[in-house]
Amino acid sequence: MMALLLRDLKLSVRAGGGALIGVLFFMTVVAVIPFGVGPDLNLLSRIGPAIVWIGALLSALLGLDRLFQTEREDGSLDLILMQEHPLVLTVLVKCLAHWLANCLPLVIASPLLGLFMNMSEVAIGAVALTLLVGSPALTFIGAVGAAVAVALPRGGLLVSILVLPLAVPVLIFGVSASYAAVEDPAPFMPPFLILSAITLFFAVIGPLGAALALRNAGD
Amino acid sequence: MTESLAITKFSDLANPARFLSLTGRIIPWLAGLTLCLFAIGLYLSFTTEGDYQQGDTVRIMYVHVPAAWLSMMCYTVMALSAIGTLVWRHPLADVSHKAAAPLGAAFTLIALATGSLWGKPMWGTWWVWDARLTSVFILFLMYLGLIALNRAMDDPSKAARVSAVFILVGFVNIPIIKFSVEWWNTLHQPASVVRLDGPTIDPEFLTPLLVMAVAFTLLFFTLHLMAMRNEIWRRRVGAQRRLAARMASREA
Amino acid sequence: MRLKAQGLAARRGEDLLFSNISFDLGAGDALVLTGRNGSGKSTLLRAVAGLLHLDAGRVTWSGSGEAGRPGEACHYLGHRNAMKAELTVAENLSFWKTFFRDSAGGAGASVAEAADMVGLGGIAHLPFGYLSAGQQRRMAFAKLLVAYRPIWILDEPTAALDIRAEQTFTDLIKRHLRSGGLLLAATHQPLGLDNAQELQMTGFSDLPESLL
Amino acid sequence: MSHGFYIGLSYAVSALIVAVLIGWVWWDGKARQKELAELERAGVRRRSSAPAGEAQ
Repeated sequence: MMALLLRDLKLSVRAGGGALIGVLFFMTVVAVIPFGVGPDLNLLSRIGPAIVWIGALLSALLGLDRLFQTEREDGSLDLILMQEHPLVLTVLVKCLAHWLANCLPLVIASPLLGLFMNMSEVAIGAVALTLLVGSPALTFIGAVGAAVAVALPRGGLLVSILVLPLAVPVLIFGVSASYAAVEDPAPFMPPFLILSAITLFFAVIGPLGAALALRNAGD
Repeated sequence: MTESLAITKFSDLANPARFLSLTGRIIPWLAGLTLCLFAIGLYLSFTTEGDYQQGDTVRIMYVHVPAAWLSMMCYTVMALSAIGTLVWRHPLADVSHKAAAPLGAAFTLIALATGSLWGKPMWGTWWVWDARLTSVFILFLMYLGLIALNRAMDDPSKAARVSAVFILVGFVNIPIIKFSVEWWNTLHQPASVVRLDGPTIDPEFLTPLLVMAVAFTLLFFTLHLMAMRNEIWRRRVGAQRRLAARMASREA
Repeated sequence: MRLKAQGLAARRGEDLLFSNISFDLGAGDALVLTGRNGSGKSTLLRAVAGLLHLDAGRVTWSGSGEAGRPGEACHYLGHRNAMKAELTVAENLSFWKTFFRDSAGGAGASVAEAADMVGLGGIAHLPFGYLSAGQQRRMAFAKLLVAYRPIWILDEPTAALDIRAEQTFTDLIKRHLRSGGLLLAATHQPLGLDNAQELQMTGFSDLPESLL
Repeated sequence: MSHGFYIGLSYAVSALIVAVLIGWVWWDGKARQKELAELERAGVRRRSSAPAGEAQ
């Protein structure tokens, strides 16, 4: 399993890997928002956490459709399906590798974008923390979508359409926890704990669903 | 006579092997000169007086302005190389603009970071969507996009041609971006925000600034030549690997 | 060691591809599937490997010791090579070696040995994408050697290969059979195996296939 | 006002980025030369530099 993790990480940093593109997309999306709403620093700092979260959500979905599709195209998926390792575990490891290569850079880049959005230090920290906790849930949900769409020729857009509605709870609690850290009356812990619970829940449901879908996608 | 000499020199350079041996001799000198200039520049920039208005923070200028200047010069070098790729199909031009993209990104990053560190004590915030800063930020995104584009394609000469087109389109676009960002900025900007213009530059600051600018420029060219050598070697490795694969077939 | 199939049937979409196929292979036996394109050879192989749902029938495997899904005792070499073009050959092979792990009753060759056995020992350090189609196929075959599996399921193993490479493959297959392995292969070209059973796939529905 | 902090930080950041850049270019060059040397040892020669190498 370690071998699979290392191989996937290696693939994502080698030429043609998508690790850089996700962060770049994230920065670009967040950077164009001020051109739409204007450079009013107060307004930007108010909507900042929401925008950083939406940007991260979109860029986390960007490379997800390739999670199983590349494996299928070169035939590796067949061999992975045949092994005696539990498929759920294999999917979990693949999700982990994808998260490390694609989502962790987003978490690391988010404080920088927080500065651009003129967010306070507390808000920046809160957004980075909620992203760190919440983004694995996005990967796990996305894995189900990627597994369902694995055999489709133009699965990429479809994965986003399938997964975005399912990711709404993550967005709700992630953003509300970030705001709760800044605005006094609202407590930070309840939404943050719910977010953690969602991540743990999908860490179980996601790989199970993806494994089931992969087993049935055989042709 | 001189013209034909120039042409032979140029075609000499066209040969990558010639280029490698020539740059191998030049690079140590260039690096040494860069080091000396940096030593002088850094000494000057810490010994001159501070500005009465901006205090000591004016010293940030000695890195910020040269880096900003380089971020633009690097793009110009890339645009010229892109013309070389598209018009003369010169292999060294491909190598040149591919090697320059990460350097440009790094210098733009320095300009952004030091600008932000300058802005914090001056404006009280790390970042304002000021026209100049915003344009530099867009330039930074363009550099990163180019790096990603170069990485995404296997065939180096095809990648070079495609990114050359993109570089030129971007080059034509830069004035438009600059203009529209300024227009957008004046549309929204409340008059209270402090602009960076300040008083005209004192000759006292000018000397260290110029020395640092020259030092940074030389640093860029040193690194550019080194990166070009790396790129040539990278292509050579690729070609020899393909050759190795073919030879293995023949022997087996 | 026994691989048994009884009354297998599979469909593609609504059409019945084959039905009522049975075979019984012991240690050292080989079964070669022949037949026209679209007669269901690949489908049968994938079904035995456990990659497809069967319409009817069952495949059972009793190996040395534990009995499990037949898929776990199989090497499957499909039309695609299952190697990553971005990684070097050695990286690809050593990944599959650790990921497969040896089945009970045997041990795989090391990566360098496997590359030598398919006749490409010198170029395992190259990225897989640099190899020609035939070389890629040979390296994909080397994947079968790095981890031990009693059953080899090969789908058109010799496509894109020249005669010499075909001979290498046949030798390796014979060695596998001699050491008590099993083989299922679909092929257009004869593999040159003696005493292999041949199953002619006719490709129609309902009629029982004849075991020659 | 601790301007010194911002000045120091900006020089440090610039020095860090330049150092990373130089390190990367340097390391990249070394790595490529090592790859070339390895290929050379494996008996692969450029056709133009050593035509005799191909005959063997």
